[in-house]
Amino acid sequence: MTIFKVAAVLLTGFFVGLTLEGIARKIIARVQRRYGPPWYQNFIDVFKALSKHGFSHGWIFDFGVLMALGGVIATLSFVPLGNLVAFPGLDNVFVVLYLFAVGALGMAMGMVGSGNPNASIGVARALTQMLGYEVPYLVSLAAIIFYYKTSSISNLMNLQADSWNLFKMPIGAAVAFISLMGMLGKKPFDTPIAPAEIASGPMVELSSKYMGLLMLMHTFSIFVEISLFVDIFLGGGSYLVFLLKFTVVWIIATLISAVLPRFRIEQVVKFYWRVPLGLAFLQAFFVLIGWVF
Amino acid sequence: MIYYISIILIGIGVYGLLSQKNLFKHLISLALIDTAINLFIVSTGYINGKEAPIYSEFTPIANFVDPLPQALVLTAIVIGVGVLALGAAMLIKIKEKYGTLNVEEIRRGDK
Amino acid sequence: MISLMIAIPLLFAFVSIVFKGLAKYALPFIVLLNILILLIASTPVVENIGGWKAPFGISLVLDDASYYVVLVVNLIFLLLSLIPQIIDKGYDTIILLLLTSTNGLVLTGDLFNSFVFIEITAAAAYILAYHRNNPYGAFKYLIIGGISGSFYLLGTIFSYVGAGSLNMAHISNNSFGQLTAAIAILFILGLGVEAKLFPLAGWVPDVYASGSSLTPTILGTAITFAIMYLTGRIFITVLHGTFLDVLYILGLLTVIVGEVAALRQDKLLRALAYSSIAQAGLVVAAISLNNIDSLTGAYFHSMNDLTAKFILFPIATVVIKGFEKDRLAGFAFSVASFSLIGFPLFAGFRSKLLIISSAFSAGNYILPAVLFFASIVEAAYLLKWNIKLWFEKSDTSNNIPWNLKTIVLVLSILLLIIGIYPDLYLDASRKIAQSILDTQGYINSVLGGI
Amino acid sequence: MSQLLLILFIGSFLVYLLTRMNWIIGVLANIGLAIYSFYRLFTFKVGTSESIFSLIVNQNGTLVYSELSKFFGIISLIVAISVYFFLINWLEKQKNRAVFNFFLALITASTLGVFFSGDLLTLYIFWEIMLLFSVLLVQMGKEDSKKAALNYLTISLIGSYMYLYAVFMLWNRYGTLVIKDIVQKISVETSIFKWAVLILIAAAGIAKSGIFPLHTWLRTTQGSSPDAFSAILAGQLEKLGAYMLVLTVAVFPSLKMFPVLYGGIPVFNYVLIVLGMISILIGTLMAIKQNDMKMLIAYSTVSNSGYILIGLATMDKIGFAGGLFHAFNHAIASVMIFLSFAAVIYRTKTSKIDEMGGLIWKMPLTFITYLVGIISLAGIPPMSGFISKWMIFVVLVKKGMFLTAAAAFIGSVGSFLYVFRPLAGVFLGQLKSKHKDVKEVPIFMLIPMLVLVVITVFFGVIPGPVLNMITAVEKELNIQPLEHTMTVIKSSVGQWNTLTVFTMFAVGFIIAFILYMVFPKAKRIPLTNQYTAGEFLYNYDLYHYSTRFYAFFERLYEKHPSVEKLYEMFGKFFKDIGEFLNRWFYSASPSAYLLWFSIVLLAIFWVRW
Amino acid sequence: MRRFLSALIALGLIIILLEFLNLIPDFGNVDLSKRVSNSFINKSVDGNNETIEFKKSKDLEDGSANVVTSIVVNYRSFDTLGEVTVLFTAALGVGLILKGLRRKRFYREPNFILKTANGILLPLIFLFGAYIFIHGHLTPGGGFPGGTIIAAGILVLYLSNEKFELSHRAKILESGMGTVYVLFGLVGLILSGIFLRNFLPTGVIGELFSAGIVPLIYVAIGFKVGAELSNLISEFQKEGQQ
Repeated sequence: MTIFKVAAVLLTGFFVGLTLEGIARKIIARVQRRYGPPWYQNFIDVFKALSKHGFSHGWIFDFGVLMALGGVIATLSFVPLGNLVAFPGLDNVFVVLYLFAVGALGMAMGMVGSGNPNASIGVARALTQMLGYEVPYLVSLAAIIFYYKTSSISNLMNLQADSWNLFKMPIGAAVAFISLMGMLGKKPFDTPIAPAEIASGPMVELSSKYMGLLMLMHTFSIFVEISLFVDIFLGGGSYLVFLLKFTVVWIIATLISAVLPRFRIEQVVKFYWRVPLGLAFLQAFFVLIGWVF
Repeated sequence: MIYYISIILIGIGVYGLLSQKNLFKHLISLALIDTAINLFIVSTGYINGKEAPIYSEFTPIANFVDPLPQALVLTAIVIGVGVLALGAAMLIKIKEKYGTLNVEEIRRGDK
Repeated sequence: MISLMIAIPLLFAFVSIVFKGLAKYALPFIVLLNILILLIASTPVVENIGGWKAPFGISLVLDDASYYVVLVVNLIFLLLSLIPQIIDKGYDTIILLLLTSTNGLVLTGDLFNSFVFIEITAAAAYILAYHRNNPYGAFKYLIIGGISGSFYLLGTIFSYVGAGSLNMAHISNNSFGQLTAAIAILFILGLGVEAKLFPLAGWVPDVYASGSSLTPTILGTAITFAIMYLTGRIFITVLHGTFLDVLYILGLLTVIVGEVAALRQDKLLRALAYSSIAQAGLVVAAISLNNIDSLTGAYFHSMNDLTAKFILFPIATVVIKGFEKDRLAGFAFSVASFSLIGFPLFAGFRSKLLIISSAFSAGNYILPAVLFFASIVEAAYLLKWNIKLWFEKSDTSNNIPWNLKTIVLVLSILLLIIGIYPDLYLDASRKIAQSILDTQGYINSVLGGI
Repeated sequence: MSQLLLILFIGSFLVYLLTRMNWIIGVLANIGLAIYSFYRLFTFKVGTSESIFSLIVNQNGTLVYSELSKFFGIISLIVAISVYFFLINWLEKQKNRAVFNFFLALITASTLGVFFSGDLLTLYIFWEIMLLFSVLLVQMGKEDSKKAALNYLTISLIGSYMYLYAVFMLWNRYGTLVIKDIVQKISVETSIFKWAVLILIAAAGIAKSGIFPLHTWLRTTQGSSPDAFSAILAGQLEKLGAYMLVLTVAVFPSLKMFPVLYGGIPVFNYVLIVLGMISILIGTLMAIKQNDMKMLIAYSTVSNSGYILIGLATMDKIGFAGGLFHAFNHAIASVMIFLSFAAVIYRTKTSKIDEMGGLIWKMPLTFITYLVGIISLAGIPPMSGFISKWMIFVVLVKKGMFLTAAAAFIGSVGSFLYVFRPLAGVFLGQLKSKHKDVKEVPIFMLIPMLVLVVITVFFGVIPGPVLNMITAVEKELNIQPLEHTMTVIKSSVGQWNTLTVFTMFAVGFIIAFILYMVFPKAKRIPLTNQYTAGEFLYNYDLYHYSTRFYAFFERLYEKHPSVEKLYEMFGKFFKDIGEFLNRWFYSASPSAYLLWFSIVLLAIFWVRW
Repeated sequence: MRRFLSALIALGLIIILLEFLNLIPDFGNVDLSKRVSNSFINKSVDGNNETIEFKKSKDLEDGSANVVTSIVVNYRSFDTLGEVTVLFTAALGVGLILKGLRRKRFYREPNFILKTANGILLPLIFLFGAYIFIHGHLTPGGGFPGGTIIAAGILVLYLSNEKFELSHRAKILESGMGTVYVLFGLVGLILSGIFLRNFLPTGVIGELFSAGIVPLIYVAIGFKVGAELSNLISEFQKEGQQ
């Protein structure tokens, strides 16, 4: 049974993720008064990349990509999609968040292993940015876990049947959303990729199936990140409701990123540690004294 | 009275040691302090109206001042002499080694 | 009989002027004779010189305290006599005189007599200080030593005026109000210079670090130990603990100052000289706590210190570059310095432990803290020197004579043994402490029927 | 136990002699001793106590074998055995081999002695022996290791003398030094006395495990000590600090002794938690800055010790277990990391990150060791390091300690940053031309590293055995034991299964691997063949980004207050005072001597007349 | 400034010592009966209760008419032995310190008057010195002043004669006399088991041949001090090579 559920989760991630990415491209294009590619463009991209003969920079390059994809797949399988929960009770928030780091580490390792300094710079920026957004995010999550006395995502989701956390703890939700923007690597937090500065950063040496696998990994990552937000702050719901909420969050994030310029990397850290972290502490304080709506 | 004199002498000796820069003067001040203390010791044994503690034809019966401090002072004097002699010998050597007896010049020479 | 311990070395000192070189060869035998006398003597013995009974004449007192102190002093001289290389020509008579005066210093029961012996010691020490053409340092020592001697004399006279006698037991038996305070002040000044108390003892580094191995080896061990004994005897037995608090503060200051000053030194001998100062300060501070455990600890520590210093000073003067060639000497050096720092299993740890525990049980929380501070600083610079001498590259190293090497090795093994089985030193120091504290017993044994 | 210790101490002399004859035999003898004692650890019965001689009269020293000593003994022996194996090849290039080996054996012996000690003074004795010989080992490293050793010595001594001070305070008050008795008596103590004692005892642990404010020795000491010894230092000796912290917070029942504050944590432990927080922040931020890889991991030790301390100080069943488990993980992980560094330095003769690069192509197995080590150190599943971090996070969140949790999160995410720096700078990227001929290290250096890799992964997947030991310790210390099975760790706020996580990771990896195999094969091109926007590369050494890896981030805290500088200032201050004293009191003229003489006279008179 | 401070400190010292003076009896108002000297004067340490009369009292515990001498050489003879040792040490030390230096010469004839007067006075000086130390137990003076007077004679000799060098025998004398002193003590030890015991009969107080070993020791001291001081004088005539 678990196997099927995991498969369902992964397939959802694949299809919904790629579709929504295509839609996002379309939306951005419309905001920028362009026509934009079709919604299925990303499927084409992935399969095209996967089918090409490419270049490898040695085994660590290959291994990094595999580790990245494997890590993210593992992470995704723990994320409850609405009532589609592969591992009920074992879907611990911290486990998911840190398992997620395996993928990031694998990607970073593989990309730096390519020997291109742009990749190294990109990874360094990505890690720094992570230091920025993770802390407020984790603190706001900590407040929620403290409030509900559980760290299982599905339990958290079920416990907000009466009212979403978005309304119970609006500040925490805002913080989590800002952090989500950083996680997604969307503007204004797309410093690690910054195509104009460091030639797409980590991805600079990628070609062919490596590119394809990394695109898959990227899609899954996005799926994990947004799913977490939806589960924890928007109350999850049934599978379809979940996908609806997911789409809404995704589109809002896309719209926001479409109109904003890019931060410099130290500005990112400064911003996250100043505003969202402060707000997260405020939220935690409210939770401590019982000011939860 | 003699107490005061000896104490003032000690003070002078200390003053000399503190204010002078010549090592020979230090040695002399030391001798001064020694002497002052010897004076003090002797004077602690004095008793009004009594005589030197020697049985003689003039003083056949004991009516003496305290003889012990006098004996002690004898010892102290000799010890003082010994130290003084050593100090003087060292001064000769200092003069030979540094060419001066001035403290400040010696300290400069040491560096 | 015990007067022989003073008379025989003195006799040989006189004779050795005529028969040159006699002193050097006679020294071990004289010391052995002294030790023999000690072995057949039973405590307490009071010998009235010239047959004049106690408060009138001069008495030599061999109670438990002076017994062990004299024993230690003579053993040190015995060791010294076995390394005649470090005694230059002509200085052998000085060593004999030093032996005489140190024995006298410890044995005497008379204040003025102790002054005389201090002066002999001091005169010999001035000459030793001069040893390697160090006239300025020696002269400075002479001036401050002379002044302190004067104050000691003044203190003696004041006690005579107060008590009407110069006998320590007699003085101790009398009480004379505020005059005691005056006497105590004078004695602090008089003994402080020899006991290396801050800020009275500026002479120490210049004298110890003159480059002679003889000077610090003998001054830093036997003489220091005798002076520590005298400090305890005068301030505790005779003056009943008056002004020990002043001594305590001075002792603590000395510890801190000595260690801090040692930290800065870039010459090993000078650093060791400061360490000697600091240890003396520690011993004085422990003595001033005036209870059996702290006194035991103080004398125990003093013994450990002098054992270590007997290893450190000769090696430090002979070895300049490193232990590459002479690992055994290096071993001894390291053991001695570890003991000095107070690492466990070395002798110094036991005594420091004892001092600390006695301080705590006396409700004193400052001495241990200062002691720890001192140990940290001491560890820093002594280990620095150890590392430097062991591990830094060195081209040349002086050869250490075999007898010196043997002695330092034996002593270092002794330090290790004491670290595990301290009874050898501990019993001695406990007896010293008991006897120093036992004022009434001292008075009774000296004054007898009176 | 006394028998084992005796064998170890005598054996270490034997090791010395054997090493003088033939160093390989010496190392083997050392390994033999360590393995023998490892075996003996399991044969001892928990709870037995023996009395041995003591340094205080009328007082027997006691050795007690407890679950705690077993746990820490096992950690330290695993570390010791793996490092000794490593020495079989590594020692070849070291001077003074016999002494090196001898000291190592003594350190292991005295470390076990510390864990076995049943009274405070025996503990101190073994502690000081360990300290002395570790100082002597530290200074056998690079040129500046002499200074580092003194730095280490000074700070350790500050800690251990504070401890000794406390020991005597207890001895004076209770007349006993046996930990069990003291614990009984101090539990009912009401005065400020217990505060002083516990803070002083904690100081030893703080100094040893490198917690703020006594962490400054770690950078220089680990940076310059002999490379293999750095592993011992991190894995074995710093865990002594952790042991001491356990002693402070748990063996002395802080829950009973102090009023309980917010979150059910005794007020005393809050002090420690604050120190732990500061350590995490300092360790993380400073580690990010380091260019020397050993110094970098040294700072990471500061940070991880902070975690251990926080975990222990919460005194919660899961937090305490997390602290203990983190001690275990950090020991193993840091040994792996330091051994891989030692291997790298063995071949390249440098520890500067920006002087290396691309070594993965030459030393792949070393790289794997490092990789697994950092994954565990940074707390990323599926290695065991994550389990302990998870436990600590859970307890902090459960108790609502958000500030501490934020510090822990910063440390955790920050550790991704700093562990990645050597990874990228040393192992990945462009191979330096001067390292073209570097080879993988010899087999005996690889064996312990790979064994440790296996251990880490194994306990990451099946932490049960370790957790069993930890729960035994918790039971012994009257803390509620952690609920767990072989692979499932439970807490009141949720559980997780290590095996599931690992399986899913494996599944994901296999899926990725299948995809990888299914799609067309890629052509292997050299690293020098790069996307360079059409430019021709002429110097690949420059084409490697490792100098000031996080320059943009470091800029944020360039001007930070530094405790190290403060201590240096103190040191200089003392030296200046020494110079002053020397000038004015000891090398002065006769007049000055008399001046001080008179001043003393005047002072005494003025004060006391 | 330095002088002012020095004066201030010296003043402080004087004040302290003056303060100490308050604690002791006024000058000249000493109660002798409380001091041990009372027994020295009455020679009653061993329990003699009779009053002593000059030239009459016989076989006292100590036979010297000069009470100071009786203290110096009998009651506290051990101090004196030490004192002699200090002087001996000093002479030895001066010898060691100034070793290798040669006698200073001015290369000119000393004053004629000095030379002539020297020839007349020298025997008298020596004779006077000898008188002083032989009568040490009867009159003021003793071994130390006597020895010093003899040494003064040697000084005169040095001043008047550029080429004069003290014989090595002076050293032998010095050492021999010291030995004699110690031997006296040892003889006492052998005869009566007490070091420095007066083992000769004390005779009638006030007579030349009285007081047992006291005059003998004083003679030895006289020679010894004379030789030592002479040695010192001769050492101080030296100077570095020019």
